[in-house]
Amino acid sequence: MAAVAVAAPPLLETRGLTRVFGGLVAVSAVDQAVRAGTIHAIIGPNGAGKTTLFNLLSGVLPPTRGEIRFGDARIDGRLPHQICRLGLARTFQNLQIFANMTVLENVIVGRHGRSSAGFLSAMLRLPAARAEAQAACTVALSWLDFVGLAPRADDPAGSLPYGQQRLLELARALAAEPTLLLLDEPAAGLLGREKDNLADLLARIRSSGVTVLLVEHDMGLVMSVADRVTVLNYGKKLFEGSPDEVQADPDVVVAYLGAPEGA
Amino acid sequence: MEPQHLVQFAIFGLNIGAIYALIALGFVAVFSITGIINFAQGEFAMLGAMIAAWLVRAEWPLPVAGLVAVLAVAAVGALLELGVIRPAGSASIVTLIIITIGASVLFKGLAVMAWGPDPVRLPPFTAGPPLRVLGARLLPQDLWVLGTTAVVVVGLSLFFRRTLQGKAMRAVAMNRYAARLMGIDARRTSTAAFALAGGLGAIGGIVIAPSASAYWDMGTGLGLKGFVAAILGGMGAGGAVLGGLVLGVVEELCAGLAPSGFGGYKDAVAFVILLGMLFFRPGGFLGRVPGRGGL
Amino acid sequence: MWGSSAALRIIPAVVLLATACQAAPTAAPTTAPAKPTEAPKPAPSPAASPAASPSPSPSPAAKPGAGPAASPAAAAPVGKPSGEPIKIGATLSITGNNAPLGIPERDTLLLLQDQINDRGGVAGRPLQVVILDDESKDDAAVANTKRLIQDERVLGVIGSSGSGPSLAMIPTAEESQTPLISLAAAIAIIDPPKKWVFKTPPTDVLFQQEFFDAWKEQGIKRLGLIHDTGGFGVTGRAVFEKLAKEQGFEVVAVESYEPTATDLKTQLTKIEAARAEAILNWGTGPGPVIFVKNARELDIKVPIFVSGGSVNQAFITNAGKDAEGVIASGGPPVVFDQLPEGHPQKAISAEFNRAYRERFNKDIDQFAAHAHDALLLFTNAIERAGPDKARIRDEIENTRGFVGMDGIFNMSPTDHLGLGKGAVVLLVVKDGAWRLLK
Amino acid sequence: MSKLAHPSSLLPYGSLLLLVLVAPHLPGIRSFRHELVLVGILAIVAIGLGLLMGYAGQVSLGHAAFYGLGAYTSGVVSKAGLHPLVALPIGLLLTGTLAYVVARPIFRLHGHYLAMATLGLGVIVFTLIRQLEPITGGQHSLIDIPRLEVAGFRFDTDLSYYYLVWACTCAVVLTGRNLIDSRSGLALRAIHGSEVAAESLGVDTTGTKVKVFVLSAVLGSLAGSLYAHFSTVLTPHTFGLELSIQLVVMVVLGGSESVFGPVLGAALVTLLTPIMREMSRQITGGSGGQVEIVVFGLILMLMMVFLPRGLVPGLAALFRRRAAAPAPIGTLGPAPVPAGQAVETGALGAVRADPTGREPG
Repeated sequence: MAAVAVAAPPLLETRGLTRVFGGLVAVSAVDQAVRAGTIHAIIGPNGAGKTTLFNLLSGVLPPTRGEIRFGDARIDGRLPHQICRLGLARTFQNLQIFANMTVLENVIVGRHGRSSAGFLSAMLRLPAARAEAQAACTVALSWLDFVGLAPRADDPAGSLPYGQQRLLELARALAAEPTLLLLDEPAAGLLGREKDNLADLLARIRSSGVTVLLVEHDMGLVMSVADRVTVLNYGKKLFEGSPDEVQADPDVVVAYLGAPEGA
Repeated sequence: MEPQHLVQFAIFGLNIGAIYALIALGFVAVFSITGIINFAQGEFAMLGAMIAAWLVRAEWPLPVAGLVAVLAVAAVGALLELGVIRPAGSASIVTLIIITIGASVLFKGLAVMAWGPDPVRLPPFTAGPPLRVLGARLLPQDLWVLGTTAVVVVGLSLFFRRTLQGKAMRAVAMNRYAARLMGIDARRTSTAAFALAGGLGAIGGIVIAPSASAYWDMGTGLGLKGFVAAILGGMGAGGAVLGGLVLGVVEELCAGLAPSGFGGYKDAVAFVILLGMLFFRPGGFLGRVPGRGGL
Repeated sequence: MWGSSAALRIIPAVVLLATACQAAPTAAPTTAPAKPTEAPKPAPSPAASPAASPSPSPSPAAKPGAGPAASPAAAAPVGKPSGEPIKIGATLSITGNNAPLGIPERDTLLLLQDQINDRGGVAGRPLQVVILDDESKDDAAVANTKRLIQDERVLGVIGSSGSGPSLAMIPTAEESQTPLISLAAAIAIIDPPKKWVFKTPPTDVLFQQEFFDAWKEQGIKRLGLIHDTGGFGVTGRAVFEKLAKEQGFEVVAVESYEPTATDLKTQLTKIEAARAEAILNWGTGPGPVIFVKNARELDIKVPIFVSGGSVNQAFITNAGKDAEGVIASGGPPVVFDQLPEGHPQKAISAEFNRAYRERFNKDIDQFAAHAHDALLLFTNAIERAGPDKARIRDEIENTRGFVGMDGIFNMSPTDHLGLGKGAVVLLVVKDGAWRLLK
Repeated sequence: MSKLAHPSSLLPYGSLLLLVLVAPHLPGIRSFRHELVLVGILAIVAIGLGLLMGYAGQVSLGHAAFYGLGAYTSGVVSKAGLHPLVALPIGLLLTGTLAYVVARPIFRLHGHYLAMATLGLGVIVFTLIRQLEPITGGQHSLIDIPRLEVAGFRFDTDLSYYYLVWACTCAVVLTGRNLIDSRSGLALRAIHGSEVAAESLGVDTTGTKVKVFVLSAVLGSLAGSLYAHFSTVLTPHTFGLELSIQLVVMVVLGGSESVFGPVLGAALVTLLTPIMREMSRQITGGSGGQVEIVVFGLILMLMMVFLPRGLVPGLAALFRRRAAAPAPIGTLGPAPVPAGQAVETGALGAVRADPTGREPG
């Protein structure tokens, strides 16, 4: 079983993963592996089931059939917070920042799964709880610094411009110290320079050892950062390969790249 | 206990259930258009009953008094929306609900100031001895209650399906944003919903006043039960009517069949049913999706 | 309802006077707003004075030195009281379900306070009655009692109007060693006797016994009871079940309803289904009116009875034609004008009613009588005992032959009511008025 | 060390504490001592409810049930002969257990369905209190509940009880503030902000909501126990829907985004009615009677229209606008903060004061 590096088991693997809404099959028998240390992109036209796949992986939705393995653990059927604590964090296509908090507080929430102080120790301000809170704050600030938002730490999160809110979600997810990071359209709504910055950040995240799985419409970004690309269409896996292979595949071109899609 | 007593309790239940239904319809109208639970809904019934009783005492003919009372309470509903709900603008739903609680307090206080704390009498619409149905007594007023409710329900259904204003309200209830794109004035629709809720409540209050009694605090209980009925019906119009009638009949049967000394549990019956339903069938017994509701 | 969170309603005597048709100038209180206002200086009121001329008719049974007639104040009607006021506290149900009881009680205390002050006060000092409203709530009544004793330092407390609040007040009175005279019916208030607690209304046992006697006479065996879930109703149920059992009646149905109920037809149908031969309603507030109305609507043929709590004009006004033929047991003051000449309660009731009618434009009822007698029990005791709570208590207990409106009181250490069976009469509604049944 | 040690942040706390200490001796307020005790008691329930509403974003229309459970447990158990200090934890345990059992099914619901379920819970507990006559006394009030006696000292005057209650209230305020400042407090606000995001960041949303629900129920029970030994008489009507709704009004009126909001709300609701009643009597010469209720309704509506987030945040914003100074000393806002939303940044003051060396304010 102890194998050489090439045969290392994937960090994330799905088998026959299926999700049905009423009569609609949103994700259909998807077998997918994500290798550790890579940036893996999932592309496909609108309604291809990309976001549903993310919701299945992160536990927001339970699968109808099939299984999901993450590291050594079966995670299908588990709740999102349990999955997060195993080392899987995500962002959202439609931003889900906590507008009722500051920027820094948003990121500190990302530390939740990595800390343990309970109600009682908090109410009584026990030293352990305070030390933990300080540590969380320090780590959160460092992640804000990583995405370049440190100067705005004290601002209400709702007051950030759209592009920075995306970065905030990224920092928040990173603060959870995931081994696998799920990014749902991180480039949506970003301007040219912001996209470059994002590509740079993604590369740095990968080099820090975090595996990234992203859903993205922006082909430029996908082609420039992804190690591997999976194409979904009508809930089914259409193709998987390197960016170059994807661009060369005629089926993909017809199904997706040829379509007027692709913002 | 003999069979005719069961029939008798069912008649009582249908009667009070019809009132629950009218009030539930008011809740549904306001909720599906504005998202607000209007805690002053029961007070609309109280105001209707009190105004009608007051006018009748001033020797107005009953039909005129009733009509004026319904219109007046509809106007109160519209004023409530225009005066405080709309200026509150984008406040949270809880805030808006508290505003309606404030309105409920205000209406009760005004009612005591205007008409005093004692119950007032509204005579039955038509006098006469009770009819006998399967051995049970059916009062002429019971017929008025059931008949009025039936007419209102049919009328409402026609209103929502045939008239422009009704269709606009249904459109807003289904999708406020899309309705606005289609040129429907959603704000005017909110006002109309409150006016409609006022009118429905007032009708309920007026028809029940002769058999129960009209006083300043009568709206609290009616409002709560109407709310339960609306939830039981999944916050939809059809469900609300059914919810009201079922709730009324179940309540009366429970009260009627309970052994002596257990009558005090009557008011909890509605809520036990409610919790049971929320926990096991959260969409209402018609099986709607929670929160969807509609007219 | 929503807004009435605070437990206390403070009724400064002075402001209320402004509503009365009395010429006395009433200065606005100058003390802190929350503080119960000092009683008005008993301004000589030309309107009230003649009516208030002292004539608590001395009864033949009155022992010298015990009846009000023997009080020095009564002998010197024009003496002006001076010095520290004698303070008596009262917590009454001026709002809420028992308001029909509390309002005449409040009016009576205000009128009687002025009458007493016009007659020279109590032991030469002005009388001040501090009245608080307990909204018919038990806990508010207790809070009021504490306030009256702790903050107002009253010599005694009158109240409350209802049985529930009165029962709740007892521990506070006992603990603080303050004499308490309740205006409520429940026999549990004085049975077993508590050292500091008295009451003036006939007990619910006395009230109900009249019915049982009548039922026995008419051969009625199967009884139905419908009571409200307030203190009066619930204690009344216990009395009813006890008396029925002791005297060999069959209770076929006991139904209850919330004091706020608006429809009793279900309960009445159940009682009718149990084939009761008489139906008694025991409750206060709007309940009895609804009971009567629903019983007529359902065309219930058996005789129906209501408690003394309904013996007032409001009941007849509200129930209208449906009230005809309803039987109640009540105190003689309600029908004082129908009492035979020489009946001990006739003169005193007529006398007080004149002033009452003049000031409030309505006739006395039995609640007025309860309050009237309670205050006089206090002032008579204070005349004899001076401003000392323990001695006042002793003197109330020593009251013999005091002719009140409710009857002739003969207190003793084992009887803190002191009224006999004659304190209750059966009444019937006839032609829109309460009449003596016999 | 702690933020409380910082002089600029001690001031609002200090002045409030001073107010609490001297209030019962102020001339105009003396005769309101009884009400002030009630304010303190209800403030405890309202703070608990405020945590649930403002931080977890869940409305409860049945909180009077927990208050009633605490009160009746204390009343019944201490009348049975146990010391009140033994009765109190029994009440807490009982209430906490009930809350825990019902919380999970209730939190499967959302929005007005959840509100309705809590309302139903309140009505059912209320009905049980009224109907279980052998235990609670039913419609008869539970009377003659022993007063609280600790180490020979009897809390039998309004004044002594006032200090007892307000010591508890202050403790609840402090621990409530601590909770809001903590990891769990942030988690609660995260749930309020976006449930799905909080969940995906490792927050056990259901578990946390259940915990805060149990906590607020337990606070209700504590307040109920305090009430039982203060009033010495319990009557079912006190614990009905009316109170549940008043509690929500207190929280919303004062502002649910700070622990001080519910306290102010409790004071307003409890004191406004008797004060207005007195005023209306002075103005109308006593003929009124319901004027104060009308005015109360009006005030409630207008405040919600003009200060929808409640008085405390509203006042805090007003102060900030007026004095653009960085340290809004003397406001009722929870903690002095550099800029922006007082209430929102306040939650971090505690953690940030030390590691970064930056003092809040």
